[in-house]
Amino acid sequence: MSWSASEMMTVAAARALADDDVCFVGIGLPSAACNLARLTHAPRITLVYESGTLATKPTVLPLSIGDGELCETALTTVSVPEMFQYWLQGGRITVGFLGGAQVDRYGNLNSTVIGPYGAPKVRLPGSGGATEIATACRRTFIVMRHSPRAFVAEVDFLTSLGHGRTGRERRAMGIQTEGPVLLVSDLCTMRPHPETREFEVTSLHPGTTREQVVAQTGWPVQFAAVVEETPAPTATELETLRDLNARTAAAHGQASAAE
Amino acid sequence: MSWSASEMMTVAAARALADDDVCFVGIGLPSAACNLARLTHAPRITLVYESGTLATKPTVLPLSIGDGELCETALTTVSVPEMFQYWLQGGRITVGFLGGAQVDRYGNLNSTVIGPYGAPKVRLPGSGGATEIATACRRTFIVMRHSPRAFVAEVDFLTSLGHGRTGRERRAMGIQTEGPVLLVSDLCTMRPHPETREFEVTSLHPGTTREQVVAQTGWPVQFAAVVEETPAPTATELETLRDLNARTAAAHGQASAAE
Amino acid sequence: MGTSRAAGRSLARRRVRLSHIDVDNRLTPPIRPGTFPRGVPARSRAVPPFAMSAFLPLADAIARLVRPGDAVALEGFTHLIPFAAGHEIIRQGVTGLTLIRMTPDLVYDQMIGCGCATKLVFSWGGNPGVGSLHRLRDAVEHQWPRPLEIEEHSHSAMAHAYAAGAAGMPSAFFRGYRGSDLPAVNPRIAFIDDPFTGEPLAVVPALRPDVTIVHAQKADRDGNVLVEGIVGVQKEAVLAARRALVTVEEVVDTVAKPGGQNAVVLPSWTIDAIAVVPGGARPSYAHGYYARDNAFYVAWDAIARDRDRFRAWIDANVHAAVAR
Amino acid sequence: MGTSRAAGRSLARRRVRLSHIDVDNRLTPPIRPGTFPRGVPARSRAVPPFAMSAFLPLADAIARLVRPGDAVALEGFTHLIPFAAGHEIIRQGVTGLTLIRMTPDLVYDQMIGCGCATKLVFSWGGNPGVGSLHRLRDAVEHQWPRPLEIEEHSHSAMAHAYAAGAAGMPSAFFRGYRGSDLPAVNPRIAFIDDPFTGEPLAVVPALRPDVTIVHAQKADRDGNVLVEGIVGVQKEAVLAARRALVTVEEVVDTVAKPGGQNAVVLPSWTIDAIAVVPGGARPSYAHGYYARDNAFYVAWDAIARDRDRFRAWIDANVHAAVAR
Repeated sequence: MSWSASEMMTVAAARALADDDVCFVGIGLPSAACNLARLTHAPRITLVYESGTLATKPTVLPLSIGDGELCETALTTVSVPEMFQYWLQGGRITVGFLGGAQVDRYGNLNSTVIGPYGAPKVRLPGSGGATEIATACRRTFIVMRHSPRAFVAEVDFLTSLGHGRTGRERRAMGIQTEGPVLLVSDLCTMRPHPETREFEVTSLHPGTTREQVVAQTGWPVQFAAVVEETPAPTATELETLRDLNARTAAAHGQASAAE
Repeated sequence: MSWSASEMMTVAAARALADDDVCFVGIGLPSAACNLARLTHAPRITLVYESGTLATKPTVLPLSIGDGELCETALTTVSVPEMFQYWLQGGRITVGFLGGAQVDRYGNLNSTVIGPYGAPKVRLPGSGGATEIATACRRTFIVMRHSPRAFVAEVDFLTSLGHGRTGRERRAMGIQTEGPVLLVSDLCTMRPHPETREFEVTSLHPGTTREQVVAQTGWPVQFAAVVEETPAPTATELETLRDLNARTAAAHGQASAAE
Repeated sequence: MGTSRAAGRSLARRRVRLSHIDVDNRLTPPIRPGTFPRGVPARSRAVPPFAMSAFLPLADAIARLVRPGDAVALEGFTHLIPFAAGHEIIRQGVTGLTLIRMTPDLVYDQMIGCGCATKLVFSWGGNPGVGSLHRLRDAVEHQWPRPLEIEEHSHSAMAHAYAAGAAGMPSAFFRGYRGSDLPAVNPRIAFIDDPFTGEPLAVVPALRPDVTIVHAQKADRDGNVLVEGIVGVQKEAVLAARRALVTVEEVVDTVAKPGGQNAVVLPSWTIDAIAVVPGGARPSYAHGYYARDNAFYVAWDAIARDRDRFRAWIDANVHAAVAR
Repeated sequence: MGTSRAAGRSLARRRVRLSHIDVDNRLTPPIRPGTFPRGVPARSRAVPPFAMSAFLPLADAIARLVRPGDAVALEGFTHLIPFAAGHEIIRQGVTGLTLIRMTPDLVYDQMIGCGCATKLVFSWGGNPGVGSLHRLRDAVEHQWPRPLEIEEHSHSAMAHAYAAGAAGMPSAFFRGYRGSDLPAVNPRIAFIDDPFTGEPLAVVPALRPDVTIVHAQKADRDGNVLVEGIVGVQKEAVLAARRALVTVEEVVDTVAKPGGQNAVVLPSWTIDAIAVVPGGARPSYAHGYYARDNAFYVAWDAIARDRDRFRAWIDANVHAAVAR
């Protein structure tokens, strides 16, 4: 079976999730990855959407964070203030998914503006939940497509803290959560170096070369001592994901929202 | 029809309530007064109990603040944190009822200890909701039986702020709510002097003399320029109250909790 | 927040009270102990304290409750977004508004594109699952149709700030904004040291809209409102507001639930007006009534990209529509 | 609060997980970002993060979760007071406890009279509708059976402090204690100036019980718990705790409600253990199951007034009773 880069990313992210995880799920690829994990190796995983839906088991992927499907399949639904107070800030979430327009080598993310804040070249959507997801979840996973404009030497605006602009700020601030521990792109997976916290390539997706990653990364990207090949998506993973996307497309009457 | 001192107190307190009031109701006489008002001249009055029951219409008086009857007849029930956050502190209550073991001439209340705090002669139940009811409700009514031990020159402990120990502290603190505007006892009703905020007798219950009030008050009690006679309970008021107490006694299998 | 306190008071004599027509006849916001030290004086006892909600046609409700220059929150977290009310504000040409919403969504994209707003308070300004809000971006990037000041927060901050408003607090205290650049560009984010642990904590002013508008499933005949499903920040936004309008799908005999006592109910005395507007949340959705029009959210992207196409859409779908 | 962190950890290998017996086998409290700057280190990724609740007999659950010296909250606001769990703590002779409860009620009067507690954190210490709690008074006034330190708050402060604990905050910020003498006798009440308005606000440390115990109507087979009726501070007390035990009336197939999605549900992963204890709230009540035994609350007054009569009652009704 062949697969798309998007499918490889989704599968790689899904594999990093465990049965005991409680995930704060964003729309798009994170939602697909979390539900793929639930439908394959992590059937008891708990999915939480910031709209207040606790322990949802959607049969199709939501287009928005507050789709009725999420509420109908939830254990219960709480208010948005409660979600941010008792559940996110209360330390009940193990994994938060984050992305953005820009990421730097320390996993700091920009989802606010390209260019100066007061006179932006591009006005992005902004933080949403991300700023506090980045510090309140036990750990975070970053999912972004590789490009030199996205993987930058310095983010134009630091919306959500990774390990800090020098890799040391997070620890210096006494923040107890781990921060970004995994970055999945369409080319590779990266993990922070244990000492410097700089993200380095730990596995290349099948068919990807080191040169491709270097060309698509806006800083002098490091590779781990041992770089593995990401195991290819299995037939089960692909079939489950495609079924999910097909159900989603049928339900929403359009191309899958997870693409 | 004759009536008891307790009935006169309840009726006098009930009459001070209006159809548009939202009352934070305590157990005992306040509960009887609020429900009497609801069953007579103020059918649309909103009763809130600190257990979280909003807009309850109990058919019998509760023994405790959290009786199931309150929940069953409520518009809805909220959590106790929400009750204190959104409803009391949020400024949604017009009248709070308070009482205590001691009251002074400025309506400051003690429900904490008789004697020194560290070595109390009598340990009382403590604040409960009272400390914040006293400052968050638009105004408060005090209901207490007259005696020199209860109506004291100085409270041993100030649990709940009235107008302050000199009558000026409340305004000096910038507190926007009115504080205690009415005190109903078994002998008379009292209201604060517009300037000094000292409670003075504004009406004597039928059969009560000024001398009785003076003898039962622990400070040199003042009388308003015009002291009226409290109108006697009407037959409707007494019958409604007695029916309520009889239903309550039957439901609880004991003497009325409102006595 | 808001400059229309006096305007709000001028409305005070026009209140029509449900089932007691013209008896009560006022429209006064509840007092807020939280306004210390610059708060409004406690209201005189001569004026009855709170009133019940009045059922009004939507156009009347907007005319009475929303004034130029108001700080307005139209809330609803994906679910129950009060589009019909937003369209009525556009039709009435109200301007100078400070628009408050966690997710501006299409409803504020439309209002901003029509020039209703001079300021936006928000935390995530995208088209959910689709992309950008092009009218919002055009206002921020090119000041079209007019400049738009923005006050930008995180979701957690806004959720806490609404809750603080509902709780009568001057500010919201929370663990937030750690390591982010947002405090550097938003002066309404402060930090204090926790008095017991010394931990730095974020503080933002409570949100206190002049008017909050939400959509809900049901009101009963007494004007109590039931919200079900994804309830978002609607309750907090209503309780935080000086004036509140709820549009509902329908009126029923009772919203109290003997078997479900812990439902999200907004009592009549927390609401100023109710307008019955079936479909009032479309293209958003109303749980139990109709689904989200996802196709429209996708289609909006192309409509909103182009100023002329946007104006044509507003003319055809908002101005030409009769106020419900 | 609490001295048993190490004791709690020593239990960490004994967890029995519902429907995965002995697979998970640990009992570790969730991390608390709020413990800065003296917090526990973030847990290793090698250890799975949260576990589901385990169904245990009440005696086993108490033995595993409640340790001498713990700060313990048995909550339930008049409704759903976990008496059976309190009696089991008495039977097991646990001592040195800091007991936390807004309204100590008869359950703490009994535990205090039996010498379980060295400290009480509370806000209203009476027998509701009846009068005094005589065992509490005897401990405070005459140090019988042992001295009892008290930390005294208002209801609003404790409600805010539980909510702050649930929200992972170090402290609760609220408008409280204005003009009261309580801050003069309780060093755990502080004041700060609001950074935006200058208004002085009260601050109390978040409540973080080592163990919270509540009673609820129903658990489902996955260990999710439903609380209905007067829900009090139970949810906050559970979420604020390092360890949580819920006694329930019965186990049902599901507690999720398709038509009432906003019910108060405690997910399995917020609870350490569940014990099925029908009648576990008597003489308090369980909405939908049995009524409050008001006569017993009245009768308790005479029982508790006299030390010997109290001890005889405990012997006959607690110690002689077989643990459920």
